[in-house]
Amino acid sequence: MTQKLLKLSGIGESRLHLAWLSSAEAQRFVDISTAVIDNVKSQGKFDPELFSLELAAAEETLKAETLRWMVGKELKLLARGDVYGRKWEKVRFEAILDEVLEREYHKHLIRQTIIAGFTSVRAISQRNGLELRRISYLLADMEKTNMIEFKGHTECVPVFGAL
Amino acid sequence: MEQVEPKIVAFLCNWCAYAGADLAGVSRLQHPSNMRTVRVMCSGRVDPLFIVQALKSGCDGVLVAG
Amino acid sequence: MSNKTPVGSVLVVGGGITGMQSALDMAEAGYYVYLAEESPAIGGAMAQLDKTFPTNDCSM
Amino acid sequence: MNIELLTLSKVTSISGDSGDFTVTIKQSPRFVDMEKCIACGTCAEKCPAKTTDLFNEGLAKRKAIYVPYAQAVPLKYAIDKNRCIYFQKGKCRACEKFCPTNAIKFDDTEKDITLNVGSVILTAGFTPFNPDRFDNYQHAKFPNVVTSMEFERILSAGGPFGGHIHRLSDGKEPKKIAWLQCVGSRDLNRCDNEYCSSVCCMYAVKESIIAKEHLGPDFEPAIFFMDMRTHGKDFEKYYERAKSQGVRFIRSRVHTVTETDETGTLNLVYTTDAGERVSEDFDMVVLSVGMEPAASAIEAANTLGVELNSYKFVKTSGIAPVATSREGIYVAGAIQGPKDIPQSVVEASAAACSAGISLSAARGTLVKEKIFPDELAVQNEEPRIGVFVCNCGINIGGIADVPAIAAYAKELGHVVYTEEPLFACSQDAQDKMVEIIREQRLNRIVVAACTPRTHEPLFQETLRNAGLNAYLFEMANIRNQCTWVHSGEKEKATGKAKDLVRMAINRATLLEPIPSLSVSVNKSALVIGGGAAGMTAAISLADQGFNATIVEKSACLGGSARDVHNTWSGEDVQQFLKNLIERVSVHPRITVLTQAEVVEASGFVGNFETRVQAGEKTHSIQHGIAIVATGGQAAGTEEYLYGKHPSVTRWHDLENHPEKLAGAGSVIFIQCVGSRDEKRPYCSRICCTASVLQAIAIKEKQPDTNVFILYRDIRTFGEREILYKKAREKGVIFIRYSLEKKPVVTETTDGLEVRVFDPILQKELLIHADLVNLATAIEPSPNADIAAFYKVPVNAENFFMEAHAKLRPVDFASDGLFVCGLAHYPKSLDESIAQAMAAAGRAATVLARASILISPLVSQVNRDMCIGCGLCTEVCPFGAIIQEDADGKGFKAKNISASCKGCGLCASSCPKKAIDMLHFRDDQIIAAVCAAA
Repeated sequence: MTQKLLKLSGIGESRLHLAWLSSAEAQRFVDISTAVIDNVKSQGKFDPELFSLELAAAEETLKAETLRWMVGKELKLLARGDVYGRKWEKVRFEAILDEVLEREYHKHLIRQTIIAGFTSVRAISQRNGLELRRISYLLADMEKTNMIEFKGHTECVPVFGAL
Repeated sequence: MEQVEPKIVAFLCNWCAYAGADLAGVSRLQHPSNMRTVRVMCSGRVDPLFIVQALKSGCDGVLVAG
Repeated sequence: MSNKTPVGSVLVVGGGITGMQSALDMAEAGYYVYLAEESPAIGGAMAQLDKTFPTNDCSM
Repeated sequence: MNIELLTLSKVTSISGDSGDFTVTIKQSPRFVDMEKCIACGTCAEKCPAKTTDLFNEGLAKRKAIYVPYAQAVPLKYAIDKNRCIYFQKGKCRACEKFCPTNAIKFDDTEKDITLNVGSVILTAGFTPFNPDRFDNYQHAKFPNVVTSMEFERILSAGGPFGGHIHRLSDGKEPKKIAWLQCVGSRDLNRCDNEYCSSVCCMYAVKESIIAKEHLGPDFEPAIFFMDMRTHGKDFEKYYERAKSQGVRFIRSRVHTVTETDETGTLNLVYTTDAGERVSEDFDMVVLSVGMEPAASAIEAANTLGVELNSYKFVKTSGIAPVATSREGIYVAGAIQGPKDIPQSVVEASAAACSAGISLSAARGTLVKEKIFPDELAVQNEEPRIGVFVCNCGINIGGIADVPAIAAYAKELGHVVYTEEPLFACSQDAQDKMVEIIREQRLNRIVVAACTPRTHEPLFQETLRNAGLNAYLFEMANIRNQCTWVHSGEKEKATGKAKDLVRMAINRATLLEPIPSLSVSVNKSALVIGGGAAGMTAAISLADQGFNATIVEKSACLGGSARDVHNTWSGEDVQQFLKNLIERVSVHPRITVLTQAEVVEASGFVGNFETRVQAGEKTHSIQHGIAIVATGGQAAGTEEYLYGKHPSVTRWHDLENHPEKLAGAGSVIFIQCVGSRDEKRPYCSRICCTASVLQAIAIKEKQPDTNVFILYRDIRTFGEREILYKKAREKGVIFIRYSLEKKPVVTETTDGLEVRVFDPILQKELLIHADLVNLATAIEPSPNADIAAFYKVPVNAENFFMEAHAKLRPVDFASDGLFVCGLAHYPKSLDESIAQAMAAAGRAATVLARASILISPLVSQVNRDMCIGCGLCTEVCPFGAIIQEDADGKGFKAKNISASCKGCGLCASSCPKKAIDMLHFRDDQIIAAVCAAA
């Protein structure tokens, strides 16, 4: 999931590597770490400044209950079923998780962009690259859940503030 | 792209990967020196937030191994 | 065995894997253990094996 | 700390009786002061005298001053007097001159030590058979003929060749290696060892697989064997794996090895099953040497006055497997007979149990407990961090710039003191650390050295000696994960070490004292299963002074042993069982519940609660430990007309109905019925011996009866081999069959007829049989409930799974739970008894204590933040977090410290971030992460 988030944010999923090995597999450890190092090297230096909004948004997304809750429930939904006793297909669960992940991340990205001083829809879009339509749609949602507020108009342009 | 020596934070499980890394030492298996290990009791302890934190701090990559 | 209280210690002769396990079990059960080994170090034959276990931890 | 190590020591005499022995010991001089030696290795570096390294089986050289191997305990050097130039020629003393701690003591003398002990446990081991006397294998002459023990050293990454396999003649990588089995075993012609050494088949398979891993897919291993004896738990699967990975198994005893050319290539001539003579060249030959009692072990046994058997192994009985002929002296391991590691470890714990029984009145009288000073309250003080950057001799200091690292550390926040000890773990450095902590009023300690996995406990103890809480300590692993693996990049290694130290210091700043946790122990046991194993376990606990409750499913005690007449070594099983049942029934500390079943269980080590349904009544039993001895039984089968023809029987049916046997002209035993096949890919271990025993009994009573045993491999391991030999001498006919060509049993007008393909004669035989007896597989009793109640695992074949196949063969991975008997794996009665006693011995290590310390690194729930969602309970793999009804506040999570393993899954999945892990708090981990870049 974190890998997906890194992909969404443009940081690149291959900044994060996952591996499983046992205590006896020293050679495997060496192979894995060498491969990881080579891979990261090929991506070049990572500059957190360039991605400050994205990182902050990713952090907020991971902190929020919505996703933590969904991930925690995965095993139960797949193995034992939901409150209605329906077992979920892994594919279906993952598709929904992806969708929620993307939505939540975008919301937080918008919020972080607003905090950074980009308060109109157009300015937000220019700063973080999201589509205008997507931003407007999510802003309405965010207003309902008290993530942001509508602050009025400045020269006919609606302005938003983060809560 | 500039040639860099990246720093990579490795979250290693005390019982598996960390032990494997120790054994690599005992066996003197040489490898590049870019890893910075953080020992955890289980890879399940690694909150995704730690990973974001590592990147925020300026690390170039993260490895989680259990 | 006589009625008097026995001595609460034990001598283990041989410091291989078997002797080490006996010594650990006795010590943990509340007896003082002497572990006598002929060579300069314990470990026995098992220490010589190229085994799949990660280290030669003898759990002392 | 209650184990006193006496190295270089030999027992010279013993007097007195069980409970009060006086033993004298002669301790040879080490010539090195153990207190002063810091194992820096300078002495060995300077020592000019080289000699053969016996630890490496003579494949390498070592100095006259040495440690046997790098991880030796105690890690202290010793001088080999016979090789030391000073001792031999009166001049040198180089070690003395260069020793930085003045540890060399040339005037060290032999010491006589007198000990007063209640019991003696003899575990003096075996010696690998020396094949030099066999001129047909030319081990002494051909460099490429090595013993299996030598090959272990060749394979070892820590061995003389760093794990690189090559021929000793020319250093080339071998492409073909042959293993020759039974060298010094099952052989009366060329040596006196007619027994089977039990372990060689399995280690040869292991060596061939590992060699294949080292040498790659082109490598061709071949194992020449007589019977493949992979009778241990999960061994058969390993054998099958070897076959599928291309290890060639050839059933033939190779007579002679010759050298074909000057490079040392070897030629073997052997005969195949079909009688064809084959000549084949190999690059190397490994002789799978057997086990013999070590000469020193025989000497020790003689000194202690215990009887030996005809092979000079210590004599025991099949119903008292660790008792010697002398009361108060117990035996365990390969000095009693050839056996593998798990069986040796089982016996070790069983011997400890026996000694514990005879000394139970004196338990706790001589042990000491370490007392630490009171902990200083430092929680609210500003952090004052002391950083110790260890040189580890040259291991760290020789690569990284230790002074630079220390200087760098000194500049970091909160660091008030730094030092660069040569060996931070040496006793003097530890003592000094205590002083410095006190003097400098340090309240957090960072040691940059080796790995916390081995050394954290040591340093934590040092902190406690100085009055600091053990968890105010952090290690930076700059050896195993830095200098050892970056030795070619000195600058980068120093840079990385600095980073690691900075991370450790940052984390240390946030460390907090964590109080130790302990739980009280209910000093009673629950034993599930009332067979021979369960009863033995219960008696062994009761005799040590602990109460035990036996829960038996059926109406009477005895289990599957009720069908057995004799042990393989000849003891009367029914008499033994009768005595055991009587002792169990009258023992004041034992409660027996028959027709009883466990219906519910909860709790953790020291404090289990189990509900048992016995008839109409439900008992609630509180117990500190549980031993699972649910047993097993012979499986049924649909093969070979079993159940369809009255003359086809299984296992002990024949013995138990002697009237059937009378007048039978021909009896056929069929082995491996339902074992070693796809459904049950394991060997049932005891069937070969059982059928051979029955066959001998028939031949002794009715010599004219024809007895046949149809087998796949005869697995009469250890001294059971003698029975196999005896059966052949008595005229029992053994015919091998293969899984692909199983025998066929058909009904005829006057009995039965068995068709079997004989691979030696290369033709099908037709044998008339009056009786056919089947050795069906041994399977575990149904155990899914028990596994679920106590959350203990079973393997693919439903046998319970121990914590570690070799080193913890009776423990479950969860504390306070043990397994023994057939529930663990098929085994003979003596092995079941040993394992039951071992379970009781291991249990005593828990029950002997009033309370047990548990790791305090557990999760901590912030109840104000917790919303009682229960996600943590769902994800916890150990059942260590529950939802508790908090008065009027709904449900709140609660950690059960005794079950918690500190993995932190709950913390990382809590949606409210209401759970944190002690010692691995979010902010502590983040502190390290932030300092990484």
